[in-house]
Amino acid sequence: MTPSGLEQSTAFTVIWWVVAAMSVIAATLVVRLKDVLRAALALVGVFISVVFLFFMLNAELLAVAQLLIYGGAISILIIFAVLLTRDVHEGSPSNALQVPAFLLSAGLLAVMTFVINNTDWKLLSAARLAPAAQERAAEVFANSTPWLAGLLMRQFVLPFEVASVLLLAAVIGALALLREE
Amino acid sequence: MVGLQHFLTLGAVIFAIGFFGAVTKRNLVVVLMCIELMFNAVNIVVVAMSRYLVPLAMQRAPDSTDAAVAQTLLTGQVFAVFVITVAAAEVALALGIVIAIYRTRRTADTNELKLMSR
Amino acid sequence: MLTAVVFLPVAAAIIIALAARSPRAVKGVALTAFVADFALAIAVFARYNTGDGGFQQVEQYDWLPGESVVFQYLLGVDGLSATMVLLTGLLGLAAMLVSMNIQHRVREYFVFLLLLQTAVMGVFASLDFILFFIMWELELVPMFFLISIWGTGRKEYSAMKFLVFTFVGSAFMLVSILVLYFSVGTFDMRVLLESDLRNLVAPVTVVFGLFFAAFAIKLPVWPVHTWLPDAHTDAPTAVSVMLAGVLLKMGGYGLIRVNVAMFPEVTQQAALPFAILAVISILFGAMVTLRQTDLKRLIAYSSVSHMGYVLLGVASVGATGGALSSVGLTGAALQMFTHGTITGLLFVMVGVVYDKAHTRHIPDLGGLAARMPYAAVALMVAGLASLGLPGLSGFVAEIMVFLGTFPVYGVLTALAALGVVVSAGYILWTLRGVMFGPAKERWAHIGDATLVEKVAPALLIIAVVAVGVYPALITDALSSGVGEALADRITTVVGGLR
Amino acid sequence: MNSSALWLLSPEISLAFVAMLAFLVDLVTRRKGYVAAVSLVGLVLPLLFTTLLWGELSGWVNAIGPQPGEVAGVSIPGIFGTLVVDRYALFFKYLVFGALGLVLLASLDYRSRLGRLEGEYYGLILLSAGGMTLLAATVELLSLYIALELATLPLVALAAFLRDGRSTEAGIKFLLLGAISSAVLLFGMALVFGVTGSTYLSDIAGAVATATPGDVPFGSYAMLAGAVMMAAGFGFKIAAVPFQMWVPDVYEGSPTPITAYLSVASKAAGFAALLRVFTTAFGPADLHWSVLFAALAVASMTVGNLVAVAQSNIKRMLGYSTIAHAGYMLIGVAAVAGRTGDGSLQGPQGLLFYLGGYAVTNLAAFFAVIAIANRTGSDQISDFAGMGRRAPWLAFLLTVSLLSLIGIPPTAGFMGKLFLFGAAVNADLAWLALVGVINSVLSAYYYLRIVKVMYFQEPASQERVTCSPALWAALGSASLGVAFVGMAPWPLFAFAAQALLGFAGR
Repeated sequence: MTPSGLEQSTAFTVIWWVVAAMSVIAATLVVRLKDVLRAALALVGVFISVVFLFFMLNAELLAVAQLLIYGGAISILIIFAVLLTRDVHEGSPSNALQVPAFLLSAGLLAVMTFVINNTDWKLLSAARLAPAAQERAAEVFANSTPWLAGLLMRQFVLPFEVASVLLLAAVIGALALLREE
Repeated sequence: MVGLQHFLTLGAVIFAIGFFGAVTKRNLVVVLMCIELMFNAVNIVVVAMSRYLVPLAMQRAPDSTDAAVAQTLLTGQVFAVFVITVAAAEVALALGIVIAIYRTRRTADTNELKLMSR
Repeated sequence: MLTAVVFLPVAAAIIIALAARSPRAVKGVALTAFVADFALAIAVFARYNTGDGGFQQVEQYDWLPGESVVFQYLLGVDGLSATMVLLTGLLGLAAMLVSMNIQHRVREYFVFLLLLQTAVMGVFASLDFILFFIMWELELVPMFFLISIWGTGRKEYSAMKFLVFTFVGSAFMLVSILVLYFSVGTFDMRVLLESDLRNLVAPVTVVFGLFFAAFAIKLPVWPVHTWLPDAHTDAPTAVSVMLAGVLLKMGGYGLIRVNVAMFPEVTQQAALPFAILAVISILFGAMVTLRQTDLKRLIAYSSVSHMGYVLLGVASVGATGGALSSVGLTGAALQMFTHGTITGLLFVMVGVVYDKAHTRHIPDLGGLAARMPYAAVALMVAGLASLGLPGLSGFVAEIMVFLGTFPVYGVLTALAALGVVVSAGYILWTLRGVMFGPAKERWAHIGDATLVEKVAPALLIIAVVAVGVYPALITDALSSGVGEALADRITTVVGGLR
Repeated sequence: MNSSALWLLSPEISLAFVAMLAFLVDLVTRRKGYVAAVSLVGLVLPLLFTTLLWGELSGWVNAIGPQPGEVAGVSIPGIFGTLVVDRYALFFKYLVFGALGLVLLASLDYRSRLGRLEGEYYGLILLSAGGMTLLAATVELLSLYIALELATLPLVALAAFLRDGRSTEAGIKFLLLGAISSAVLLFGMALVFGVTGSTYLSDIAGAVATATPGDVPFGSYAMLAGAVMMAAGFGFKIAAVPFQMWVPDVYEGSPTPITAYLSVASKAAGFAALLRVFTTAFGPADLHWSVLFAALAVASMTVGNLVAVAQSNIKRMLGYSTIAHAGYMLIGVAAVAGRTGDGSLQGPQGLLFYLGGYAVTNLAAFFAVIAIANRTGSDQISDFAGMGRRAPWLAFLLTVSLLSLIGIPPTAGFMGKLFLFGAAVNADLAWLALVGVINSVLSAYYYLRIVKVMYFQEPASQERVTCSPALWAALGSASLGVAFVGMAPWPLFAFAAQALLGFAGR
């Protein structure tokens, strides 16, 4: 596979449309379902769809991370929260802002769609890279994990370290709030 | 043919759905779920950009075989890594607060939180 | 010297805040400060050399040196501001004297009164625009507290109204000051007065208009006068004296110093609207005054009417060609001084009457002259001066305004002169209602002004008579400051522009 | 990380070290005073390192040799170019640490309400300060985002720290609304990244500069949308309208020291990032964004002031007032486009000055509120009645800070407005300055209402209101700051000018 073009097979297209449809339907269900627990399960559906999308984008490490963190940890935390608060509140009602919020979201979507389709993106497939550079690029996508680790340890080491402090702060904060008097 | 625009549009759709839910939902946990939808949408967008777009370093040096330059292809994925991390931290904290609220109020409905909005 | 005049009161205020404990000590310190300040003000005025003209006794220090913004501590007086400093010193002392019987929260009261004195002195003595503005704003704080703590009636409402009106005006002024700064590169008024201000970073008419709005509110000109009657009515006596006597003059001072002197060309174009506004203020003020039954409200509305003459005098700048004379401008400036002394006197006397009779409602009063002869004489002098009796100071100022403006706007001036007739009506009616007529039984026990209460009126009466008999005492300084000097400048500037 | 990276990050690292120390001290001792003492004394370390870094820039300290990419005496890049040490970043370190010190001091009076969680309280507040200073120092979008979250998430926990109804509600609202705005910010960043192919501000600036000038501002629709969405994300942080809806509830429900901290340090850090991103990354984009911020400024000032008038709770009122003040500050951002080439930094300089003056003013106001409300147990404005007699000094200092918020001389607030409005006039935005001054007038109404209540209404009881020495120290220092900046503005103004040396390539 060259870096300039993704797998443009029919299978790829078909799978993409299936996954995309799945994710959009699941996302809609999150918003529309009355039962909070079912909505949470729909959310897990979205997470899983995104895992597939990441695989299709040659982002294996991210796909795994998505599966573990989102599909695993975050889903469990959310379901935990749902179960904890479930006995007093069953449904997932909406507030009075339905119509304006819908118009706002629709407007946002329209603008973003316009932006996406009217921007001159500098596509990799169209870039005039030297053959050696193309090979190097293909190599990166073929085995992205070590390259990604390298990036995290070099260019993005600052946010990486700060993120660890951030996680620590969040955990301490959450524990402080949960501690019994 | 599926291309960059397809991924971006998909991201935009999920983002808009999440936004709609985050603004309209009354249950705190559901609002949190909708926010996670928005973060996932951002992740789809950045990872797709990472895959389809040529990063600046390669635009500048189209004939370079330098490992550092090639590596910048993955900047979008790094982006997603951090988004996932922050999302995890936020969910953990949110859970802590939701439970604290539940302890004092025994409800998780945003409309019940009327104490202050007179 | 100027620094001492400006900051002596605030120094006394600090002493009071930190050291003085008993009300006696507080009053002693405050009185000393006001007497000393008045003496210093006389000295400033006396040292002003009318022959040389221009800005004198300048004190200049860099306060905020910098590459991009330069603030200065810059004080100085010309004929106009020296006169205003003298007036402030005089009325400050008068206000102090009528405050001697204050009982409620004595320390705070005198701290605020002294602070007010500093702020007003600062406005008149500042030649740096930012310093001027700071002093202008600073005056709001003590006024707000003085009215709302020691006032009567709807005092909080009045204080708030006063504050909001003035604050709106000063907000406009700040923008204009900034525009001037970024156009010319200095806050120094002396430099600005010499600069060509036709090409600014904002339209010059807008800048002019914003300045005018600020000063018109303070003056006050119809239709933005409505804060004045409320503030006057509800303020304690001393504050009414300061308000009518000095604070209104800040508006007139700014009008002449900034609008006329810095933008002569625009002032000429705006002279007709100015004259019309002035005539409306004069007549409207006088008409409304006729209907008042509260003594303080009555004097307040008469102030609107009388300050209209200041604007009318300024409008005489509208003369075309070489016809511009200095009489109108000098008259406007003199009117500020005389109105200060006369209205100050009126308020002092109303304070005395109110103190004895506990009412300001004119129909309730009557026949007081027999019981309090001294007060009656003083009130009569004030009233007669106010309606423009020759020999007293009011006459001189008004006649100069009319003489200056008549050649330019004949009809309007004639209309304005009607205001004098109306004011004669209400003054005489008031005097008769309060002092003469049948003596009422309920005022039988009332006594005359005490010795302390006699000092302040005496001071002011001396000023009123002196200026009335020998106007040159003041007009010399005024013509070197605003009259001839300014008229000459306007003629050259505008002539040069043509 | 090599040694130079450690050196450049030393203020933040030492701050995190002090935070850990606070957690530990809390674990090993029951004597709670120690935790506060450790945090306060420990603050000397980051301040010392900040000063040494300033020396490194000025040349009187030479701990590391010349660094690649260093501009002598102006900025030292570090950690693969994601971080920069320049005077702008150091200015915000001083500002945040200063505010932090005062807030810690004031928190001593609040200790009784923290229960056993003192270590967590002080540690989290310190960590959040680290996020804020990083926010002002990063020049790369991902680092910026993480720093932003580090500044925010500890504050979320702190907002909910009282664990009563109002406090937890403040926490969850802050968290959820903050997360929504984060998502918007991220989407904006993603678009900008997509167009330019890099997350480094300097690279984005290069891409913006080389974009073919067409009809679309910023060169492309994606860039435009990205910039707008990022502005929205930062708008949340600085509490500008229409991203202000979290402010009143969070301000009211949080522990008051946290509210004070939020209104000063958090806002300052938000402005630091906003200004750096928009002047550095989008600087060459013909300053189209100036209009955007002018509009935000007008909306924030007007809405903030109008709604504040109707408030009966003083913390809510001050919350709306900070929205209005964000509006004034945005004037400084909008005025970045000077009329003349050399005058173009006047807006930022005015903004930095205003931030400094506003910090002392608002802290003084909140400290006075803490002192009074702690005794009366109520945040209602009506319960401030008669404070002029019950607590003459507290009432006086609160009055001074309120006058400063209005912008009456000779206070810090006046000087700040003078410089900001001046910058606006100089940037051909005289109309914006006019809107600003009219808003100041409007604001006088509700600020003075408190003064009125304190001085002219009868107190509910005659009991004197006093407060602890620590709070006095905090309140006194902040008030002195208000007076000093108001009467001798030059040092802070010069400091702000220094901070902009070499900023955004000028």
